[in-house]
Amino acid sequence: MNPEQILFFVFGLLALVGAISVISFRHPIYSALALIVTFFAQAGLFVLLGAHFVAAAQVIVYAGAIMVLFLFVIMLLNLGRRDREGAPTGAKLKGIGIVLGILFAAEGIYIAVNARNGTAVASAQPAPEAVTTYGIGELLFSKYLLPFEVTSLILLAALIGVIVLVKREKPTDN
Amino acid sequence: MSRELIVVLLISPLVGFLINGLFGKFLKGNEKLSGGIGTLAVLVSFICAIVAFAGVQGGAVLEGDAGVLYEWIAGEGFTFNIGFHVDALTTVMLLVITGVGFLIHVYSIGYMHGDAGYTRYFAYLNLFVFAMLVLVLGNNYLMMFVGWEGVGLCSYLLIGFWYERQSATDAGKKAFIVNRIGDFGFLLGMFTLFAAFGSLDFTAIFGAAEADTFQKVFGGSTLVIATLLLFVGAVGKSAQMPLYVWLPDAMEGPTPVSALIHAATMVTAGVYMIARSAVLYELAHTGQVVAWVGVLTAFFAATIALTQNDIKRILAYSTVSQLGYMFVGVGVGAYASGVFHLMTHAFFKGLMFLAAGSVMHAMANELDMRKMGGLKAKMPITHWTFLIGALAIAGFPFLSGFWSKDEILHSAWGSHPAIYVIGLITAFLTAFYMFRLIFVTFYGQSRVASAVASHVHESPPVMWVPLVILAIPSAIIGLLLGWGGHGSAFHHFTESVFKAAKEIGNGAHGEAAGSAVPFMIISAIVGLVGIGFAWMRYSKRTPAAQPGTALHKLVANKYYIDEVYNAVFVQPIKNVSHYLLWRVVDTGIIDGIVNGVAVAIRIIGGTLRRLQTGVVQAYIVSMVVGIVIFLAYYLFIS
Amino acid sequence: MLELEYYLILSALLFTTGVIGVLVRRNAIIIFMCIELMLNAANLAFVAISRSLGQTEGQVFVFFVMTVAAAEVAIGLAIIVSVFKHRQTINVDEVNSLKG
Amino acid sequence: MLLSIVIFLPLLGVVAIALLRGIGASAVKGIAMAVALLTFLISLGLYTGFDATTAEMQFQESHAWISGLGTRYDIGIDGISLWLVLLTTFLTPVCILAAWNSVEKGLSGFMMSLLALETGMLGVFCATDLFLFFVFWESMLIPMYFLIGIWGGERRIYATVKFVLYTMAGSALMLVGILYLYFQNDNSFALLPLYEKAGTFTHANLLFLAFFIAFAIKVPLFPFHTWLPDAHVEAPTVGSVILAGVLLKMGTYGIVRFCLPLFPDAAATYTPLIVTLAVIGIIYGALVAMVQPDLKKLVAYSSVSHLGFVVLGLFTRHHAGIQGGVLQMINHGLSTGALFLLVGMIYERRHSRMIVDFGGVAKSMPIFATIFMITTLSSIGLPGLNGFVGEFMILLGSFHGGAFSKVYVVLAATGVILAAVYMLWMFQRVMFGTPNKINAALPDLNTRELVVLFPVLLFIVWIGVYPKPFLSRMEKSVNVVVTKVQQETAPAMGHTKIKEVPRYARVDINKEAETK
Repeated sequence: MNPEQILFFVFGLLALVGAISVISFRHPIYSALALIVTFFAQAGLFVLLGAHFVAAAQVIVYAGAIMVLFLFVIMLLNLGRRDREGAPTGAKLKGIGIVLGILFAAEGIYIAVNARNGTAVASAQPAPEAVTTYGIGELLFSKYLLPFEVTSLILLAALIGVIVLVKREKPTDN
Repeated sequence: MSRELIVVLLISPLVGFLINGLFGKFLKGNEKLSGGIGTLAVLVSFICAIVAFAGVQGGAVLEGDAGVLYEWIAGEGFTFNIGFHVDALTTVMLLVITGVGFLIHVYSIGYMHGDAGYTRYFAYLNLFVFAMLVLVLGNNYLMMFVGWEGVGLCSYLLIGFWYERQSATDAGKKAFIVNRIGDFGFLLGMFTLFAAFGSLDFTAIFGAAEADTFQKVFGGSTLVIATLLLFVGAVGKSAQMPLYVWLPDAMEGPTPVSALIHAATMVTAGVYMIARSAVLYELAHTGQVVAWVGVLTAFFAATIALTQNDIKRILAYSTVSQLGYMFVGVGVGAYASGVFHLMTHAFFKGLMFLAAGSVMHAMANELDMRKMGGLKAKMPITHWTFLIGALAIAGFPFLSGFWSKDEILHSAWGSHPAIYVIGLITAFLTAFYMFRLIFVTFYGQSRVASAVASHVHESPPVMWVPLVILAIPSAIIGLLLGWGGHGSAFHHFTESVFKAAKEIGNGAHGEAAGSAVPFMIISAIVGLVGIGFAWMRYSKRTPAAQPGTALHKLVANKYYIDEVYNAVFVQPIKNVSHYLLWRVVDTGIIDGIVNGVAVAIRIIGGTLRRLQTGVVQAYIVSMVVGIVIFLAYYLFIS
Repeated sequence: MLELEYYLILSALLFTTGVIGVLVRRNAIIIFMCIELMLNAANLAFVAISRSLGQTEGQVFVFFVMTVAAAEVAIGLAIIVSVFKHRQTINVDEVNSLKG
Repeated sequence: MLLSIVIFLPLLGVVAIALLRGIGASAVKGIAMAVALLTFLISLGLYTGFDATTAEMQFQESHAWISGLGTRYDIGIDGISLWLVLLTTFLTPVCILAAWNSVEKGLSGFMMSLLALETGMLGVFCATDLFLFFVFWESMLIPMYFLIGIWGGERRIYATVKFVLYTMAGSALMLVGILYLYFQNDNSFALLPLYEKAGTFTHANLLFLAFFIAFAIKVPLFPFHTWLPDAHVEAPTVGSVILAGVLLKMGTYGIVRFCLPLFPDAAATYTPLIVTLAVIGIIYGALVAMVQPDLKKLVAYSSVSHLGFVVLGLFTRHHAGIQGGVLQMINHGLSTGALFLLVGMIYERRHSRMIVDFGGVAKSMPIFATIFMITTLSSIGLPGLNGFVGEFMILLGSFHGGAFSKVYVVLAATGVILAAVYMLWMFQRVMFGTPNKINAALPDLNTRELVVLFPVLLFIVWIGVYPKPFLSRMEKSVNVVVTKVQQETAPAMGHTKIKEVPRYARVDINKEAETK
């Protein structure tokens, strides 16, 4: 086993354990912390794949911004025990969830294993060099300029949406 | 003869109608003006008719393209014009319509005095004259149909003139609907003719029908069907069996209307139509049917007339009966005689109706003759004129009815002796019931209610003058025009019209056998015997208040024909429409299916809606199940 | 470099974990976290395949996904806050106004 | 350009009313009336500029519209649509004037609906592109939906939903038909090229049915008629007038514009069935009308009967029949429109439509009674008024040229009798007799109402006495339809040629006469 493989298994295991923890912990705070672990592990995987920019973004946007948002909200609501942990999941629903999950995972793995059969991936030559931030930037501002700009609109819309949603309703004049 | 003359003749009553109809509001209360306008309008037509008559006598006939006024309905393969056809037959009709019409207008000025609908009355009356003129002036069947329906409308309006009376409006509606049944036949007859000839013009159809080519292509059956269908129209309009039921009821209208429309003019339209289509009837040999229907109606109606006590109803049944005679005339090929009887009948029956109106006027609208009697003294002019009319219809020698009826009977003998015999019996019945009417009304003891008795008086001059004027032709016109039977002045005048038909028909009807004189003598005797019987029975005695025997009761109730029609046609149709068609078929079945579809969709929706639990996770579960199945299908099966 | 399949299998497992979380948990915030998990799993697949194909596009899309995820989280959490204000709960099975 | 102006001017009125909110009721009425009148006046330009000697589409306009869909803004009129366009532009101002005082709530909405409806209807009659036609066809449902649903009677919601859903069910079929035609028309919705391909379509029978059922519902042909009485009874007066006057004509117009010329063989195949339904409709409608206790329902069922005549005429596939059918569309629009106007006027006074509540109205309202009589007679088909001309031509056409049994014609002609029965009976019960206290106090028509009715009466009499201007303009267009229909069916219907014999016979007679 070369170091790359070792690192993959370490990060991969970390991500999976984190993910399972997210759905297993009762308290949302723990779930959130577990999620951060997963995000960091994924960032490591991105580095392994040579996607340094994405890895950095992952840490900054997900582990940084988004998770802080989650934590804020959890604390803001300061839920009571029942609300905090949610009503105990019915055994039936849990059973259904796990059975469906297994089926789903099986299909996903099947797709993954057969990913190379008769697809573009099969014939492609793996590129050893890492993708540079420069390369991503070039694409974003040339070929994907319009989607890029539209993204800003989405963010704007989200911004306005949030303000409207959480705004305190003014008492009506009459 | 110029087309313009005919236009003036035709338009004049229309103008009268429009003035009285549109501006009646402003004329209200001014009876002299609206009555005067209405009467004047018909007078103008009458003068034009005389001019036209003189023209036709001079040989100037308006027909074919010369008479076309404008194209009415036209398209690829069909053209129907508004156009005139004026020949001897037309002018006879014109003179009767405008002449008798004028007198009745004059009479109406007095008769309708004080009525709330005075203006409306004259408007309708003028419209009627206009429609009747359209009927006889048209140069094609379609235009005849226009007039045909037009007079039906006016008849409807005038019968129901006093619209606040339920019985009057019922009678009007009945008249219109029964007439429509006839018109339905007329309409189909026109279609048959058009399908065969590609035209509805008289000249085109008669010309083509005579030609050998047509006979070869179509044979006789088309014509048989067409003429019989047209005859259905005539049966409706001229109140023959089995569609006569509307005419007695039509007496609900003002009496001058009965005189003009239901005696002198409109009801004779059927006779005119058959006389006009003589060629077709000869070619199709359907005259026999016409004659039989006519003679049976004549007899049937006469029997009913025997038992009635209402003066106007007796006259109405008598009209039905006399119309039957006319159909016998045109049916057996004696077209000129049929039309001649039409003309004499217009005079004497119009006269009698007006005289009856005069009686009503005096008797405060009493019509039951059992409550009269002895009126001769108080109303001498009415009595004498009525008597002349009655003598004329009874076939008293040398009065007008004698000549015309005798010609018909004479011709009927040549066609089928049975028709002659029945016709002769009817003549006897006619004389009997007419003089029953005369004796009971004008002779014997007065049975007038004391309250009314003091008011009984002779009518004003505006009413009795028309009576006297009408009495003159009723008495003498037969002598003037009918002398000499088939060689008379009238026959001579109309000869050109019926020449073609006569030529075709010569083979069919044997020329009236032998001399006319024996027939005249027999007719005269029969008539006199009838009068004699009536004198014996009714000159002294009052008629029985209640019908005696079962037969008498049956006849007095008009054979229950109205009741039968009501039970067999009217009520079932009403009930089927209401309960079966509307309630069951329409609301129940058809709309039930429509609403049923809606209800079914609602039920399905209601069931499916339960799936919408509102719990997000239930949706997610179903979504994931869907994804799993879809992926499984995509990956492993396809 | 490792085979592409390893990354894809890992991505599938992470995704499935997210799905199971959404299915079985009732706390809206945790459901949201699971959605983030799924998005991340997809990102992983994007980057892996991008690497395998030697194309940059995959990473560009990850960038877009992240933006959308950020917007979505902001809106989603705002909704949760406002639902909580009205109903005093964030249990999804208690929020069923859309019941048909 | 003229045609587009006519179509969209009312829409401009809608915009104007919408923008000038809060200008007061009389101003709204004024604007609506002005726009409707102007539209009518401009549409007269179509009449004067119309060339009666050709069957080509006139006033054609063609602009690119949605090129990706293969649909264009193609409009034009021929002798058939000309009259329906004029009928629409004529009836709309009449309706606005009729509704002058009767709208109590949401006046501007009412007027906007009415004007929008006008644009929709005009578009239907002018479109020569299937897609455009369909867009107009559907768009006209919306204002009508509001007219019935907001300003209607008690059960208005039921009625309006039934009306819209029923029509939509038919339109859905038609849409399928239109799309299938599109693929057989080189991916184009253009109508005129379709005419060239007439008779060559695959699955023509199904296509014919897809179109025909949509139109039959609209007409409405028995047994698709049950939405009509409900809609009429619940609709406000003006809604009924437009519904009877124009909307129903869209069905018959569709038949003559699409069903007959595009699928002549299919039309021939289904003629026996359709004619049977038409004749059943004539008699059935009349019988059911006879026993209705509600004036509006009676008139509604009489529409079923009258439109049975129109369908019968169209499916004679013969000159007189189709021409009569088209003319009868106009006639029915005028006389039934007038009847609804009259019923509305008396309803405003008496607040009842039940026949039993009336009686003796002729006494208190003589002018009303007179106009009602004339309209009734027009509806009955009295010669000299418009109804007769149409009915006569239809019956003549079916008897003479119809490729079906004469029995149908005989049965249809009984409708003439039945019409007299139900109309006159109704008239008697409403108008005649002695009025009770309430009826005796009813005021007669006022000037505004007379102004509403007079133009309609004018045309009723005009068409009855001198229909030539109407017939001559539609003749060429009808001939083209007939040629298309007969061309395809000539081998099967050999006897349509035999009908020509009489005229040859007459020629022979003339020749004989000459030789003599």
